[in-house]
Amino acid sequence: MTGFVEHLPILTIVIPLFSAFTILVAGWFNKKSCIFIFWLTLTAQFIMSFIILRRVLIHGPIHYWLGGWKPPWGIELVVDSLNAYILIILLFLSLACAIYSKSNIEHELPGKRVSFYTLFQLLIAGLCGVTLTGDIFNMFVFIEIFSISAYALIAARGKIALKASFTYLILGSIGTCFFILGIGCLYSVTGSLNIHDLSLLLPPFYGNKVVKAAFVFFIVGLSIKMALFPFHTWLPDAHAFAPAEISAMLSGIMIEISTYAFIRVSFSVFTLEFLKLLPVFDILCWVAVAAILMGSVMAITQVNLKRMLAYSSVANMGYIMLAVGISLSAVESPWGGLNPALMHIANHALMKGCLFLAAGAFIYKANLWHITEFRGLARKMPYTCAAFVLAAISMIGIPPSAGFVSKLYIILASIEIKNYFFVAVLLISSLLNLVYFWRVIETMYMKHEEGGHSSHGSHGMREEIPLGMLIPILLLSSLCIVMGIVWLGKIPIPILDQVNLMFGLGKVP
Amino acid sequence: MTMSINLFLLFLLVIIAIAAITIKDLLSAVILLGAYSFLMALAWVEMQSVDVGFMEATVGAGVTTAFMIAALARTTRWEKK
Amino acid sequence: MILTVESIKPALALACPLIAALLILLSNRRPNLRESWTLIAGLFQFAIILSMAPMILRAQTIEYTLLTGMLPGINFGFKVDAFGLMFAMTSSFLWIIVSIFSIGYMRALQEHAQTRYYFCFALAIFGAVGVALSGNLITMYVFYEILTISTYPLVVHEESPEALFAGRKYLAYLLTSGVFLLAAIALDYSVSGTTDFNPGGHLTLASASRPFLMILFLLFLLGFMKAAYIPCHSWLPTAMVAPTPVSALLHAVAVVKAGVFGIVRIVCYVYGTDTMGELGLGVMLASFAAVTMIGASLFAIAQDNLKKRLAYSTISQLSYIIFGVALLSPMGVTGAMIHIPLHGFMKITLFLCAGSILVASGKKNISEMAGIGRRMPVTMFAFTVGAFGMCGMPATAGFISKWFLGLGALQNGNLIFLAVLLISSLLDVVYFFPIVYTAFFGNAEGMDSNWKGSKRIKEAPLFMIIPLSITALFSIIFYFPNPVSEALLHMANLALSH
Amino acid sequence: MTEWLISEIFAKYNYWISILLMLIGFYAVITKENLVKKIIGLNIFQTAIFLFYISLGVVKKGTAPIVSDETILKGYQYVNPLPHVLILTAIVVAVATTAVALSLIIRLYEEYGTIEESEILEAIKKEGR
Amino acid sequence: MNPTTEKGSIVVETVSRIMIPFIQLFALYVIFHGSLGPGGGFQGGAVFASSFILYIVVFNIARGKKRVPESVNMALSSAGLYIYAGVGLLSILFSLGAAQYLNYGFIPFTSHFEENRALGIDLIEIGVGMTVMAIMISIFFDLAWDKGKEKEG
Repeated sequence: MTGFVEHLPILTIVIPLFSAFTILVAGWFNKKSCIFIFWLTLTAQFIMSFIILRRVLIHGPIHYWLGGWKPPWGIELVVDSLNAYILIILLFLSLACAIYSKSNIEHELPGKRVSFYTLFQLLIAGLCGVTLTGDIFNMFVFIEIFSISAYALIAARGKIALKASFTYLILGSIGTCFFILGIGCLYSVTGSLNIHDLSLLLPPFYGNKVVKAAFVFFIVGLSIKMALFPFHTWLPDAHAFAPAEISAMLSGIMIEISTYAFIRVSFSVFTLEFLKLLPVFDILCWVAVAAILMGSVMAITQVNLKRMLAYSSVANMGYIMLAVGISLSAVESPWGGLNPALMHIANHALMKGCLFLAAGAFIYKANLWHITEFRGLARKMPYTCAAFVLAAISMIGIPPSAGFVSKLYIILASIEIKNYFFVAVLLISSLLNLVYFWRVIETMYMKHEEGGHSSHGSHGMREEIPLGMLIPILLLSSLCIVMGIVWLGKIPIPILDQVNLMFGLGKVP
Repeated sequence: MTMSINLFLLFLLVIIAIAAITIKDLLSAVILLGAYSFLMALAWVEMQSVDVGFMEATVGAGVTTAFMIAALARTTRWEKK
Repeated sequence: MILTVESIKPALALACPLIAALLILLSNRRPNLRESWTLIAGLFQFAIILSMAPMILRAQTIEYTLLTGMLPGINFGFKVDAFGLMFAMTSSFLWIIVSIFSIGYMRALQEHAQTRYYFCFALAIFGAVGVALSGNLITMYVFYEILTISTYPLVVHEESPEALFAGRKYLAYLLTSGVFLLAAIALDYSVSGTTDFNPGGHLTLASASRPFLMILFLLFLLGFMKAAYIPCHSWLPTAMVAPTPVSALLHAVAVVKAGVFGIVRIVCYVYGTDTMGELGLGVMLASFAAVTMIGASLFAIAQDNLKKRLAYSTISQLSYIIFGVALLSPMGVTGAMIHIPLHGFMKITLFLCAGSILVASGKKNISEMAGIGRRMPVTMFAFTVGAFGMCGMPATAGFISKWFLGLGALQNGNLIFLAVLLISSLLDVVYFFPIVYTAFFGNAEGMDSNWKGSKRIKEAPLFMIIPLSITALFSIIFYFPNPVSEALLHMANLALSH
Repeated sequence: MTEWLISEIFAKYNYWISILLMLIGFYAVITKENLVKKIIGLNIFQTAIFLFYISLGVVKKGTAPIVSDETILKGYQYVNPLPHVLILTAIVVAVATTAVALSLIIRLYEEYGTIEESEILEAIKKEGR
Repeated sequence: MNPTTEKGSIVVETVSRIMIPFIQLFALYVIFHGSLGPGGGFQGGAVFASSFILYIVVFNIARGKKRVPESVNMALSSAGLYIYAGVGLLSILFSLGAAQYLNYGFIPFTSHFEENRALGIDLIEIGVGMTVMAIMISIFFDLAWDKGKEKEG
C-alpha cells in the first residue's frame, strides 16, 4: 500500500505536534499520562521512520506536496535516503532519551513534567520537520521551532542554565537571522524557495555575487547553529547545564541536524559545480581541524564532566565537518563522498547520547558533577560505569567500536587527498581523547573513595539507577560496539551509495 | 511623492533604532522599539505589503511591546553603566 | 604450493575465551565455578588450536572470513598459517598453565577484585590469539587494541598510586603506538589496496617511493611498541607492579610477543624479506635490535628487584627475535620464529618462580634471596633451568634458537652481528648466574625471621609448583629431538615457503 | 561615479537602509551589556531583515496582492506576495523568540537580582561551577 | 507600574470597557476576512489577545486570571491546534489517502470543491486564531504575574 506510505512524512511531523498539545491537556488531568502519550508517539514515529526508509530505498524519494500545491508555490516534503537515514538516528536517540527521562524528570524537575514533555515533543517535531522538508524557508521555520523549544528546555534547571540558555538564544537567533538572509539572497536571484527548484534555477547565476554571499550567509548561520569552532562559545554551558536527556539530544542530535541542514544546503541547493568554484570547503577543513584540536584541548582542562563532554562535542563537530569538507576531493568509494560524515553523525549520536545519559545518571544518584568526585563509583554503579567505559572507548576510537570505524574512514579519506596533516591531527586528537576520557575511567575504577559521599563505606551497596534509566544507557553503549561491526560490514552500503549518487559524489561501483 | 514618504519613513526608522539602543531608560527604549515597529509597519504598507504591515502593527508594535513592558515591570527600568 | 582450506576453527578458538569472559562475569560470586570456566575454556581453546596443526603441517593454510567489509580488499577474517599457529599454540597452552598458577597465587595472597582479574585475563588471551590468527592488518589491529585495553586493568590491579602510574605509562606508550600503527595501516592500505599477510609481502618497490616505504616502516615499528625495543621500552619494567601471573603471561608471552609477532609479520609478510633487503631496512632493524639486546642486558645487571631484572631480560630477549628477522636470512627467520615459543616457555618459568618465591617468602629483591634454593628446591631448580635456557646453554631449549640465530648471522655474512649475539649471551650469563649462585650457595642466615613471624619458609602451594615444573620440563624437552620440537621447526620452515 | 551612486545607492536605498538597520541591531546585540537591550537589538536586526525581504517583493507601481474584480479588470501588477507570506511566519517566530528571551530575563533577574550580563557572569563565577 | 496591585482610574476603566468588545469584534472580522483581504488568523488572534491584555492592564491581573483562567487558555490553544492539524488529516481521510495533507478541497462540507476549499481555509484561520490568542494571553500572564509577590502581598 504505497499510497499510505506517501503520507507518512507529514504524519511524522504532525503527530508529534498533535501529541505535544495532547500532553498539555492530558497533563492537566493526570500528570502521569504525559509520559505514556510521549512514548506512544515516539514509538509510532520510530516505526514510521523505518517504513519510510524502506520505501525510499526500494522506490526512490518521496515527494509530498502539502495542500496539493505544486512545488514552486507550495511547500514540499522530500524524503530521500539522506533524510530517511537521519530521521532514524534522530528518532532512535529521542526514544532512548524518552525512556530515560521518566525517572530522571520525576527526580530532577518534579513540578515541570507536563511542560517539559510538551516542549520535548515540540523539539522532536521541529527536528523531524527540518529533516523532512524540501523547502528551504520551511527549514528555517522548523529550525526556529526546535531552537525555541531547546532554549526553554535548557533553562529548565535554572541558575547557570538560564544564562547558558540566554547566550544560546542570542547566538542562535543571530544564526537563524543569517540563515534567512541567505534565503533572501537566493530568493532575490531565483524567485524560488523549493530546494529542488533552486538547484535547477541556480546554475546560471553561479558567478553572481549575491549567490556567493548567500552561501557565506548559510555557512555562518549554520556554523553558529552547529557550534563549529569559532562560534562554539554557547555550546559548553548550554550542554553542560541542561537536564541530562536534553544534553544528550543537544549533543547527539541537534547539532547534527544543523550539520544535516548544512549538507542539504550545500549539496542540494548549491550543487557540486558551485562548491568546486569556491575554495570554501578547503577553508572549512582547516576550520574543522582547529575545532578538533581546540575542542580536545579544552576538554582536557575541564573538571566538570558534562562540560568536558560538551567540549568533546565541539571536537566531534570538527570531525564531521572535516569529513564533509574532504568529501569533495575524496571521491573513491567507499570512504569517499559523504560516507565518513554520515557514519560519524550516527556514531556521534550514539556515543554522546550514551555518555551524557550516563553523566546524568551520576548526577541523578549522587549529584556528582566533578570528575574528582567519581572515586570508587564503579563499585556502586557498575552497569552505568561499564556503559560509560564502552562509549568512552568508542570516542577514543579503539577497535572494534563505532568511533574507530568513522575515524578510520576519515583517515583513509584524508590520505586519499594526500593531506597527511589531517591524518596527524586526527591521530593526535584521538590521543587527546584518550587523556580526558581515561582520567574519568581511572577515577571511577581504580581510585578508592576517601570516605566521601556515601554512608555505606567503601565496599558499599550497589546504588544502581532505576531500570528505566539503565536500559537506554546500556542499549546505546552496546550499540557503540555493535555499530562498529555493522559499519565494517555491508549493511549500510545501499543507503550511503544512494546519498553519494544523489549528490554526484563518489564513484559508483 | 511615494518615494519621498518611503525615504522619510526609513530615515526616521534609522533614527529611532539608534535612539532605542542608546537610551538608558529601558522603558523608553521599549516604547521606542514599539514606535520603530509601527513605523516599519507603515513603511511596509506603503510598499504595498498590507498583510505584513498589519501583522507588524499588531504583533511587533502591539504584543511585543506589551510583553516587554510586562517583563520590565518584573525586573528593572534602568540600564546600569 | 600452499592450499587454502575454509574452516570455522579459528573463530571457534577465539570464541572460547570470549564466552569464558562472559561466564566469569556471570559467576561472580562463586570462585570455584569462575576459575573452572577459565580452565575449561583454556583446554577447549588449546584443543581447537592443536587440531589445526596437522593441516598446517601438511602445508595448508586455514582461512575463515567473518565479515566481508565495505572496504574493498579487506575482509574481516582469519588466516592461519604456520607462524600464526605457533604463536597461538604458545599463548593458549601457557594460558592454561598460568591459570592454574593464578588460582594458587591469587588465593594465597587473597587478592581483591579476582573476577575482574580473570575476566580481563580471558579478554587478553582473546586479543593475543586474535592477533595470532588474524589474516590482515586491520583485523590484527582490532585484536591488538583489545589486548592493550584488556591488560590495563591487570597492570593496575593493585590500585596503588604506583600501579596507577604504571598503568598510565602503559596506556600512554601502547595506545600512542596504536595510533602510529593505525596511521601505518591506513597508509599501507592506501598504497597497496590490501592489508593481507602473504609470505613474501604485498609491498614492493613499485608500489611507492623509497622514502615513503622507509617512513612507513618506521611508523610500523613505532606502532609495535609492544615489542619493547630501546628507546620505547620503559613501560615494561614499570608494568612489573602487576601481579606475577600477569607479568608472566602478559609480559613474557601475550603482550610483548604480540608486538614482536607484529614486527615479524611486517618484515616477512607485508614488506617481504626481498623488499626489506633492497630498501636496506634489514641492517637498520638489526642495529636497532643489537642496541636493545646489549643495552637491556646492561640495564638488567643493575636491577635488584627480581621481576625488574626479568623484565629487562625480556626486553633483551625480544630483540633476539627482531634481530633474527632483521637478518633476513632463512636461518635467522627460523631462529626468530622458534624463539617465540621457546622464550615463552623459559621466561614464563622464571616469572612463575618469582611469583612463587613472593608467595612463599614475600621476597622481591635478589639480595634478600640468599640461600632460598635450599628452602624451595623445586622452584629454584626450575628457575635454574629457565636461566640456563636464557643464556643459551646446551641441553636447554634456548640453545636451539640461539644456534639458528647464529647460523642466520653467518648466512647474512655480517660477522659483527654474530659478535653482538655472543656478547649479549655472555651478558645474559652475567646477570642470571648471580641469582642462581646466591639462591643455592648464599648465606641463609636471617632467612626465616622476617616473614610471618618465625615460620619456616617452605615450597609454595602445589597449584603453583606444578605449572612451573611443567614449563621447566618443556624448556628441557625442546632441546632433545622429539615430535613436538620437530613439528615446531617444520612449521618455522613452512612459514616462509610460498 | 555619480552614475554609480545613483544606480547603486539611491535606486536601492531601502536595501542600504535595511543593511544599516541590521548593523545597528547587530551592534546592540553584540555590545550591550543589558539583556533587555540585547533583545531590543535582536528585534531591530530581525525587523531589518524583514524589511530586506519586503523590498525584494516591491514592484514599481504595483498594488497590494489582493484579488478583486477591479484589479483584474484594470490589469494592475501585484507586488510579489510570496515574501509577505514568509515574513508573516518569520514575525511569528521573532515574537516567540522574544517571549522566551523575556521570560529568561525575568528568571535571571529573580536568581541574580540584575539584568546586566557582566554582573550575572560575576555572580556565577562567585558561586563556582 | 505593577499590574497586580494598582487600582486603575475610573475613566480608563470605563473607556476600556467600551473599547474591548469593539476590539474583539474587529479581531473576529480580521480572522474571517483573512482569506479575502489583509489579515488572517494570526493577526486576528493577536488583536484578540491584545484586547485581553488591555483588560488585564486596566483592571488587575487577578481579575484577568479569573476571566481567562489557565485551563481555558490551554484548552483553547490545544483546540485551535487540533482544528488546524485535524482539518489537514481529515483531507487525507476523506480522500482515502489520495489527497495530500491540508488539501482541504476534499473535505465534503458542501458539494463544491472550491467552496470546500474556502471553508477549509476559514476553519484553519479559526484554529490559528484561537491558538494564537490563547498562547499570547498565557505568555503575557507568565511574564507579568509575579507569583512570589502575590504571596507576599
